[in-house]
Amino acid sequence: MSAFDALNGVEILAVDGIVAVGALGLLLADVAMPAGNKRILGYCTLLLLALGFTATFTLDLTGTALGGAYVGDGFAIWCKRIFLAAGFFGVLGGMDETARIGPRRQGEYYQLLMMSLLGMTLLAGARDLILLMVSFELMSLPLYAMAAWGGIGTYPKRKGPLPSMELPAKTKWHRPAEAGLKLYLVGAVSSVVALYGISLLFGIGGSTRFDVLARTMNAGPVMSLAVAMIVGGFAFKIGAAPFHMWVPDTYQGASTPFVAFLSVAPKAAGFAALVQLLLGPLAGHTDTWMPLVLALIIVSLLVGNLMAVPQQNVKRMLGFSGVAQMGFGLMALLAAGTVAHTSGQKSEGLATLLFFLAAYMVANMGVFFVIEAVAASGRTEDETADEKDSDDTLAVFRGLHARSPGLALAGLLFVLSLGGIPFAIGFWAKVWVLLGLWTAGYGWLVVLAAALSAAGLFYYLQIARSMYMTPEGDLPKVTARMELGLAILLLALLTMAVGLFPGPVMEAARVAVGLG
Amino acid sequence: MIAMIALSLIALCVVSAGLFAVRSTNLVHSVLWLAVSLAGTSALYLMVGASFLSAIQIILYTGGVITLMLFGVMLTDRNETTKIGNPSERKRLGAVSALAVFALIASAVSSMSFTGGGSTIVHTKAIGQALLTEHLLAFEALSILLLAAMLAAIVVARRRDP
Amino acid sequence: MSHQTLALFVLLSPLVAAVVLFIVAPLRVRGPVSAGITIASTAISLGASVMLAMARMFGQSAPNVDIQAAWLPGGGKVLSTVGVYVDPVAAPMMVVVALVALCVQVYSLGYLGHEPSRDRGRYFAYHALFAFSMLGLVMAPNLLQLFLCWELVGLASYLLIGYYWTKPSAGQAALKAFWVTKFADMGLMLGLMVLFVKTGGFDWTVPPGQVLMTADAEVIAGLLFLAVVGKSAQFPMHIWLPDAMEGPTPVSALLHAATMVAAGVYLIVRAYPIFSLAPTVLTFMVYLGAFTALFAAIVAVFQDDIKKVLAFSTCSQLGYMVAALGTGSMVSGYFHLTTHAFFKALLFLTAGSLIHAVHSNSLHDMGGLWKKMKPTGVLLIIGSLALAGFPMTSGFFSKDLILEELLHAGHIVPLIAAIAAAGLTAFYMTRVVMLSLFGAPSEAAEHAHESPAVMLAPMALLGALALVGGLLHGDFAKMAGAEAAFHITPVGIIATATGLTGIAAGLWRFSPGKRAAVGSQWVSAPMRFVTWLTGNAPVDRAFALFYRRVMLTAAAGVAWFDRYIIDALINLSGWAVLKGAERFRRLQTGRPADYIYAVIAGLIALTAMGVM
Amino acid sequence: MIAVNAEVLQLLLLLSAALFSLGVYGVLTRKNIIGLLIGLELMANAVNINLVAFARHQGGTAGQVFTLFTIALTVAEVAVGLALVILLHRSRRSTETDAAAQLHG
Repeated sequence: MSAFDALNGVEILAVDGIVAVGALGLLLADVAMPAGNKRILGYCTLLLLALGFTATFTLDLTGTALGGAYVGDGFAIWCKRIFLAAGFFGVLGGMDETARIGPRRQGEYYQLLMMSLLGMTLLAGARDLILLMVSFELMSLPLYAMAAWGGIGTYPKRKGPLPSMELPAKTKWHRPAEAGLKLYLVGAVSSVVALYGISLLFGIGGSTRFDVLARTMNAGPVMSLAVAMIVGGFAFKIGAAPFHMWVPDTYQGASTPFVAFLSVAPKAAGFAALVQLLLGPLAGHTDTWMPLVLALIIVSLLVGNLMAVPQQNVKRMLGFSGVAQMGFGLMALLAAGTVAHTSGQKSEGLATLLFFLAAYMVANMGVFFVIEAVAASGRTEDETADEKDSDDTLAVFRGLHARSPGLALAGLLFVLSLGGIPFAIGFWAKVWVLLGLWTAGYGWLVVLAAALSAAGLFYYLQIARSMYMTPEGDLPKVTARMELGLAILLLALLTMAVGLFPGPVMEAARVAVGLG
Repeated sequence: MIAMIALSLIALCVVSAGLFAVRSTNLVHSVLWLAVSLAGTSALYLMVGASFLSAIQIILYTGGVITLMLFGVMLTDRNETTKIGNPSERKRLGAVSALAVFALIASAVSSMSFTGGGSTIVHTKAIGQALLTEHLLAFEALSILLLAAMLAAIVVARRRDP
Repeated sequence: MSHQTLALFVLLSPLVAAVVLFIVAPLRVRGPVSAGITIASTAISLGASVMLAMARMFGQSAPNVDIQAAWLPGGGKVLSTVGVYVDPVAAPMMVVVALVALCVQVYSLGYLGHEPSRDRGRYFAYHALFAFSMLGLVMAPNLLQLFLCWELVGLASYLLIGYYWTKPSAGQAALKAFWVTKFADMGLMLGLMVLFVKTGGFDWTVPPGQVLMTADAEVIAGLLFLAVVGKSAQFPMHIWLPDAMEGPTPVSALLHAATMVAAGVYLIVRAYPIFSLAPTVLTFMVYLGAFTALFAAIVAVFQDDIKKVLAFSTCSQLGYMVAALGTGSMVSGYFHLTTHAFFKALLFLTAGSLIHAVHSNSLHDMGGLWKKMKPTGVLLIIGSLALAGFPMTSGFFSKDLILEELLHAGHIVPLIAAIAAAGLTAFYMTRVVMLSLFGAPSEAAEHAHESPAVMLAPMALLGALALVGGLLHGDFAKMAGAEAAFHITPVGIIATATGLTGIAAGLWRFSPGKRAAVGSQWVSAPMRFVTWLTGNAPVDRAFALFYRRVMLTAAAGVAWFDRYIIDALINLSGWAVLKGAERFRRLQTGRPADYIYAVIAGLIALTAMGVM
Repeated sequence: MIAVNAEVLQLLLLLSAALFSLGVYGVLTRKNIIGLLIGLELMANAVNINLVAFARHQGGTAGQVFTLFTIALTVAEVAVGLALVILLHRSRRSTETDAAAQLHG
């Protein structure tokens, strides 16, 4: 293959190109422009992401490039839309917070975000182990830094090592640093484990290309080992139990708008990677991976729903609830795998997964933005993100319906969507996942999941209760800043509109995976 | 046969250096033991005919990672960081877990049956060619990844905005 | 106006009100404005429903209204539709819902008159939402829309029960009610799924050309019935209903007497084609319904809170309905639902009026209100008589029909339980009347005064219906195409006699003569009869002995069981979850080293699973 | 140079397994984050040995290219990790993992 052959079909990389060029352009612009008004970079990022998002609709991105290492299909394009939309909302909703944490260095945040997004979009189309792992890491590395964003510490006044880890109440303690470190430690271990599994996969398949691997791999203990390591490694990224330990801590510690992004986009990417591998070269070996996925589902549902109940910090609570939600995503994957196994065909399961990821993105980002709007109203200018522990406890939502009716209504909508109440987008996601699972023959799992999600309502409703059924006391009125408010409004409209008319979106998802 | 023995010896060297690296009570020693282990691996690559990788291993790992780590040790408080150990309450559980991992991998791997074995030499040129054709996209992604890592490290390690 | 337009008006006017009130904050924060919008919208709904129902019940059989819009396209076909569907089954329920909702809303004007304007605005906005979702449920053309509205009803009820949010117990009760019913709703959702998998749709009836196997029908009906047990407060999921009495009393009248709890029964009526294919579930329904009827009636005897009495009474009456539907008689169960809606809503509203007067829920704080509040008292007595099945009141007709059906179907044990429950019902309602109206005057009652006309008018309307509503039984029968004209039968006579005995026993036990004499002339006539009846000592003593030793002991045991075992078990499960979670929380130590342990341990577990 | 036949491959894979397990031990028992990163490096090195062994056994370029990539990935990862260590040290004056244990439950 010559260098020119390799470039055949490279036009399907248009969206990735926009993101990559955007990231580098932002870097250059950041260096070139004076430190005064870096906020413009944020708007540029929005523009670029909107451009990329539009391009997924206007350009024909289907085909293969680089001799099959990169494939553009409906699933990949749909995933890219989710990533770009999550990036867009993440930037829009976080603009104020980013500028507040580091007014002169906010450009770097956007560059990192774009690089991470590039990793995600590449991941969605990767059909090659090397590209898969490189893009996976490209996605992860900036996230570590972004999680620690704002946790740039100052030296404590005292000299010498701390006598104990119990810091005095007055001392600043740096939640973002801890959030980033935990994400990093668990992430690095997980990704090296996944790499080990992938190296074994390469060993038994003799190639890095998925299409070749699908033909050459034979089941056996080594494959089981490799698959277990890969599933475990990627389960970290989607935050499925027991690889979820970083989730609540990082959610609580990192800045809220970033968490809004972190809680949806990389998870969707993790699912894309899992789908790529498990329903690609491993589609013929469902016996090997389905028990593992099943185990992850059960543990995630139990741990997520159970641990969320006693949480008083909303971000922690949402972290655990996210673990349970990922159980639902894995259920869609399981259903898809079963159908692929029995009939060898694409299934509703994949379309359901896409719809679920989109629904989860919309509602989850919305909730985090509402939290951010409430917390931001209580902050003064010179505070850093980590100074107030009480920023996001349930109590700050007291009587929100009186302090800001619109925000409370949006919050209620998002929470109901996450809880799976009808007429919100999340309900349909849950119903379709469960329906697909039922038809795939996992009736008992459907019953378990339905029961646990009913239990899960309990903690989602705690938020609603705090907003609507507690007196506001002397808490101040809340007004979201313009960008944040716009993000919340858009997400709320999406939640409601798609909740009322889920048909077209679901139909689009089905078309994307080659059905209908 | 001699080559096989030599290989085994290097392997032993790599493993024992690794063991010291995770057991040493002095962090600087630990880093240096890691360097030994990585250098041994580099020799291993040379022996099995991956000379290009051997060089890369030396340059990137021994030259890059080890230096980075030593920087890390020096930049942080030396009094506190150089004296480390494996706390006893974790040692047993860690050893059991590590043994379990080893048993699982080894049992799986030894059940594997391979035949033949290519001895064709892959020239560096072929690697370079593959890098710029089939793996072009991954290569470009890697370049951005390195940029991202640099940026991330700067962003994280820098002090607060004035 | 065509029937189509009318039907759309029924549903859309509360929807418009709800949307406007939820979105336009300035309207919502002004109580009178919000109330005006909501009441007007409900009145429009009521008018349109009555016109539709008239065409069906008294006029010639009008064609069904059936407007459906494709909603969930999937795979090139329409998965489901939404729309409005009015047939002879839906029409009466529409009237009941709209009528009771309107009465309650008007009544609330007076009842909540002293609340801050902003809170009242919110309250009426919730009411509009509730009216819309309940009507959407009643007029649903298929099970999927019913389910969606069912959930919305649950949400609206959550908001309404939790209206007094300054009281922590109200928030807890709202949460508990929502949680328990939502747990039961899981059955509905799963039932829908099985239905969809088996028939490919969400229709009320099995589509022509499709055969639903009995085993499948049993599963579907069983799952649907689980939802009914939760929503209609059947044993052992009845526990949320008494707690839900924390909400404002008009809300209880609307939700917990007339509409929401009846939604479960309505679901059975609607999905009868499926239920009729499931004989086992039907039989189970008879027994569970009859058991709940008796059980809740016994517990009701021991409540001192007037609202709790009524709440358990509602459980009991819903038990009758479920049992009736289990015998295969749709008409009798549905008819009882209608009459019950009238008299139970009336009872709750009168109870609210009494509570309003003395600012207490306790029966003992109410004594002697008869002197102060004659109109309310008369209405309370009317409602109690109807509930007790006093001859020629509405409850008499509907209860009688149910007992007859039980006899016809040959369920003797449930029949006996139901008759016993009828006696107890009469007894505890007499107790309520005697204690609250004619008991020893309490301190609070000294300052009581009659409620305003805006509260009395809706009560009077419901009172009239409670008295004469029974005469509609012929039309109900016609509606279902059956000829269930009312006959006087031996069962009816026995039941009536039991009811009268219950009243007599109540009068005897709680007669003012046994306390300070505060009886008025009106009440002393029957009292003289009772005194004459029990005047001679041996009968009196035997009766007293039986009452004290046997009945009181057994019933106290039942009440204790309900309070400390059933309720505790449900609470215990919640508590166990919380405690378990607290225990598990310690696993999330916060130490990164432990997190890495979790990763490695998870890895070892997965690998071991894979390799072995 | 030695040809990687089945026997050598087996040896190398076992070596890699041993190194990986040592890395696991290090990662699990080290309190110091740099010490922990050393364990991580051992695990990554095990991956590389795997890849090289397979690559030489099969004879193509893909495995060696893959190794090249994994080496670069690991270096990048360690660089970010060390930056985080410095950050932690700056805010807590400690490089032990337990210094970052405020968020829990």
